[in-house]
Amino acid sequence: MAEETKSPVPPPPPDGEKKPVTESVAPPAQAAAPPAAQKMPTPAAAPPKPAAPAKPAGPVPVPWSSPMVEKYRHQYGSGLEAHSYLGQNYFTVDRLLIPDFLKLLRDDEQFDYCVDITSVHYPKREKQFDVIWILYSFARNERIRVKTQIADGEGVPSAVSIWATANWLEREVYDMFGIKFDGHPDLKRILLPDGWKGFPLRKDYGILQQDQEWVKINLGIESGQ
Amino acid sequence: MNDRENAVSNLDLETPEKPYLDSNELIINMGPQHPATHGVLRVILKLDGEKVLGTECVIGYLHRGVEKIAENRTYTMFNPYVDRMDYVAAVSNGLGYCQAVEKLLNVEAPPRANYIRVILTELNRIASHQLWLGTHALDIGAMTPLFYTFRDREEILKIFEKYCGARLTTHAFRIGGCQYETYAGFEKDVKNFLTFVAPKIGEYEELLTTNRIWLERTKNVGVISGPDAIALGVTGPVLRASGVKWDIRKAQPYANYSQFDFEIPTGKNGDTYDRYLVRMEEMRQSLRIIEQAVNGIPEGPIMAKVPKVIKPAVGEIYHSIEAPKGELGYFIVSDGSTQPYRVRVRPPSFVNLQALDVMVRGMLVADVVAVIGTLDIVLGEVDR
Amino acid sequence: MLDSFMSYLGSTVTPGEANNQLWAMIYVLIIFAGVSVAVMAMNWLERKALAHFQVRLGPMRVGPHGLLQPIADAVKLLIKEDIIPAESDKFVFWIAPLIGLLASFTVYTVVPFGPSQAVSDMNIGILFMLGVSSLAVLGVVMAGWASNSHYPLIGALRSSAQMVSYEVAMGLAVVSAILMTSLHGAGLYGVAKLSDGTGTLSMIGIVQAQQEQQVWFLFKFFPLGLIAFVIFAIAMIAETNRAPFDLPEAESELTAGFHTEYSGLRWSLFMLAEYAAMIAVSSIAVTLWLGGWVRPFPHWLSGPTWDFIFALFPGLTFLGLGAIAFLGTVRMPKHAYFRVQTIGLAAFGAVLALIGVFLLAIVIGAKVSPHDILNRTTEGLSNVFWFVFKVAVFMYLYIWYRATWPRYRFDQLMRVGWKVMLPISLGVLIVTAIVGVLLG
Amino acid sequence: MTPVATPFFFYMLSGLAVAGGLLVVTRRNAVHSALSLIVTLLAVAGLYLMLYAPFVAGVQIIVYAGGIMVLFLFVIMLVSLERTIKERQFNRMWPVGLAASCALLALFLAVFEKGKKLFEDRPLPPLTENNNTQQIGLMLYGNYMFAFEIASLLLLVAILGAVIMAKKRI
Repeated sequence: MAEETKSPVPPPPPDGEKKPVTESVAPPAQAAAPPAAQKMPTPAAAPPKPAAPAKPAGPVPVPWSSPMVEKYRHQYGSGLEAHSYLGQNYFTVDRLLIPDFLKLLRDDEQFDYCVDITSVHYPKREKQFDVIWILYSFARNERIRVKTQIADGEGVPSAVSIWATANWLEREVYDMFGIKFDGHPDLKRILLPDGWKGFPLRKDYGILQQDQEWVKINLGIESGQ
Repeated sequence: MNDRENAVSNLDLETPEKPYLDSNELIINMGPQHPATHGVLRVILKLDGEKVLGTECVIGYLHRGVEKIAENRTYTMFNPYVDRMDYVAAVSNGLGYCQAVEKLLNVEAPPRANYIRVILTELNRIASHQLWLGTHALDIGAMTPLFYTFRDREEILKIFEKYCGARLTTHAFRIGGCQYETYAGFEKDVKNFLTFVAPKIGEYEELLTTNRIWLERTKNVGVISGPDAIALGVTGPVLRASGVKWDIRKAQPYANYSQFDFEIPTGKNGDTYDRYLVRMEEMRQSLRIIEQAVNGIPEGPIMAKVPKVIKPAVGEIYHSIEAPKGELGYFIVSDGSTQPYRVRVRPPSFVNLQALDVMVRGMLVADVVAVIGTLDIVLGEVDR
Repeated sequence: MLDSFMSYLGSTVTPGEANNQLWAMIYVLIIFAGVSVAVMAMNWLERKALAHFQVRLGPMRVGPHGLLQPIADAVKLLIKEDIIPAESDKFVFWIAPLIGLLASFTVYTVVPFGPSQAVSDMNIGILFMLGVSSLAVLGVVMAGWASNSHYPLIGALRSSAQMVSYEVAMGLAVVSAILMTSLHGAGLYGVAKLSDGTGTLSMIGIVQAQQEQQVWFLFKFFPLGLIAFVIFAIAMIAETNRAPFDLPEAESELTAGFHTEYSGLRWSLFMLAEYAAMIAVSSIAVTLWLGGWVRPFPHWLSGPTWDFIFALFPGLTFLGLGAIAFLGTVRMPKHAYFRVQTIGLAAFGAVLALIGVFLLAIVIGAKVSPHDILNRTTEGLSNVFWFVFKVAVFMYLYIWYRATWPRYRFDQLMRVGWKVMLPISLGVLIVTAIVGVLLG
Repeated sequence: MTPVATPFFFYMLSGLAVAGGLLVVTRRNAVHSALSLIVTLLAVAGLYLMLYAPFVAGVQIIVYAGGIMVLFLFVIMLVSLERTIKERQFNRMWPVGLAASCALLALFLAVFEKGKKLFEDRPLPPLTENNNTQQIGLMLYGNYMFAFEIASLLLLVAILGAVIMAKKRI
């Protein structure tokens, strides 16, 4: 329900939902967001090896243009980029646009099926996480991705009110990455036990630590490996 | 939108629907050890008598951290792991993964490899549906179809065994094509299987399709409408039974499915019976595909030119296939090294299972069992 | 002692009527042992038949073709640890299986295997059977409650509701058969002048009424008798909690229903009670509609020759079973490993054949040199054989149903019970009465 | 069939019935009370048998022990046991109940005293054995037809009332 309303351009047709003020992570992020989003043509290349590898360069993302993209670029300006990689299109949007943009995609562009929500962790980046929505439109037979970047501890508005399927998918992202989805009806761990420490799919999560702790407590030895 | 959100939100144990006569509400734990939860699924049921007021699924008992494992293996080494997710449709898992990596590498498997892939994947779809039918019927109380389906599934497993040595977790494909050439007599075996199994499907249908009790147990049970199914991200036969004619094999053909002639069966009511009919018809359509593929299988190489050490360029890719359970997707992020930076599996069972709550509210305990069966979940894939 | 033993021989009434406690005791023992053996045989048969329905072999290891499997099972159950859940109500938990067992064995006192082959002939025989078998539900309810666990509780609730509801339709179907006993007159639609109080509730009386009227009540007033019989046949499956009405123990929903927490000996008592109850209700059906001990076509194929031919059936059946066993012996693999099994099967076949020869000898002896004892033995054998044979058909049907049908859901079960079976059985009862009055 | 050891069975069955009745009121656990009630009902059925009323005995078993008690148990099982155990077993009305039962006892004794000579010399003639059921039928549908129909009407009203109470809307 946490509908983000502080986007650069006022969102079109508000469908009568109340505008909550759950903007808790607001001011600093807002200030930092636009520049980060601007220098983002090759987002995936950012992490460990910013420079292109030595071998013959593979395919690179190319700008993606279509009527839909033009429309939204016009509407959102610098908060939104559109690229295409190996024939797969994706938007890179500012975090602040998130719930509105997703809602627009569903209502106006018929992306009525949220395939997946996931995340990627880039520990060396300032904004550590990519959150990715994979969307599909039955009417257009088109698959796109929407990406946004957030910093550690920053929350993302939940998409449960847009696609009911987001419920478990967001819980899994929370479970694995510790990304909070604001407005999620029941954000708790889903695959891991409730008492689990840490978020395993973060890159800085040592895979052995849980195991070692367990053997220390239960078997009294240093390491079971 | 609001009621839908309400429907998937979790159990509200505080505010029970007040019945006229004061009766106790029962909280029952179904699973993780329960004959009808198909593995280690735990469903917490809130009951009013036998009526289900709400459910909450507790999953993760079989979580092995497949996605984390992937980050510590090379692309090639991770390939066998995906077989262990949906272990009754291991070939499909392997196909999805191999094709995703191929896409990332921007290579294409040669035609002959694609034919072999299609044959094996469709065989696997039949095997998966057979296993589903047997267990589903057993859940509803008909114990005999289980043995018939297992008897016939055996023939498929024999072909797998002859082809790659493994029966269940086959690891049949490699990135870039297939590792093994077909064995001598492969085509004959497959053709024999086609003639063998076609009447058997009729045999299953004879036991169930017009059986009064079966009809009563499955008609109007676990109904989910098309829009609801889309909103919940449900895919595969469950979506098609709700009347949405969507199959990735047709919508966004992969391998060489575009060359084959087959129908997408759909249902009308989105109930358990329609899902049953859709899957039965899917088995027949798979037979059609296999028949065309095995008759048209070309000669040629079975491996594309793939470097010995697989190092895709920096980038990310999403590729999905129509697994027996629904849309099985792989989202792979490469950082240019030999190991994937991130592999995300979009498991159909996991997403479909989410619809359980919507489908069983207001129904009876016996329907929960039927609906779990009809969703055709595999816990290895739900929990990964 | 010896006097009372000898005095009953040659009597044509049941020991209960002859007021002979010693023979009543002997009959009780025979029936108890017979039913227990029948339950074991049924256990084996069910597993084998079910297996063959399902393209598998069933028990093959313990004894030739798994013949000793029931014994092995019994031994296993006896030596298993006896677990009583900590939070259960110990006393009720302990007594529940006994009540079920008691109820399902007590009804055999009035089961008429023949005109004199029953422990007693009560004048309210059928009422007694229905009453006592309705007590079995108490055992189920108590077991479910005493386990203090959710699944058994739901199982107990289901089964109590189910058994109570189906008893109504069952009772009404029975009443329409009892009504027919008062309509003297031969043939399908034959009704003599109605007279006050000539019907009977006695089990033996009901069979004798069918003998007099020269028609099984199954065919009386066709199709009324048939409908009542079908109602009863459905209700009796529900009464005994068997597929497709096995909701109280629906394993896919309630793990094992009311006996989830039971194990070992106590569990086996439940199984014993269940199978005994199955045989008991089948006996009611046979008595009421299928002419009880009466051999097929007693009037069409009458005369001493036909009597003699039908009297040969028991012996021939045993000979046939023996022949099947010998066939199995011949088809046994010729390998040292199977030697013991082969010999065992051959011995089993020989025993069966010997019994068959013995029975045939009695019958032929009675034919050659008529003697009172021999004649009466022949008659008794024939009666018991035909009764057991008809019951066995029902037992086989039980297995067949289980292999074929899915399970009903609870509300559907109740709907069938109250909205379909009850009105139909009520209608049949009324129509039977009207037809009886109109024709009489 | 001549009866055997009549006094012994009579006192045994009566004793069982009384003991069962006492257990019904003294047990804290409602299920145990219900089970004791079953014992009482069965003992009463036995008494009917001794009175050459086998039909009534059979009906007693079917209807009371088999049907009604199952429904009792059905309801009791749904009641939370922990709560009933904590509740006080007898409320303040017990002196009234005691007085009422004493009055009833006095009434029985009075009737017994007054009517002693009614029963004294005339033991009931045993019913001719095989038509007890028929006689009951003739009575119910002959002499007492009206009462019988009134009773069934009353039961019908009770059923309707139960349905209306249990259903929110019809």
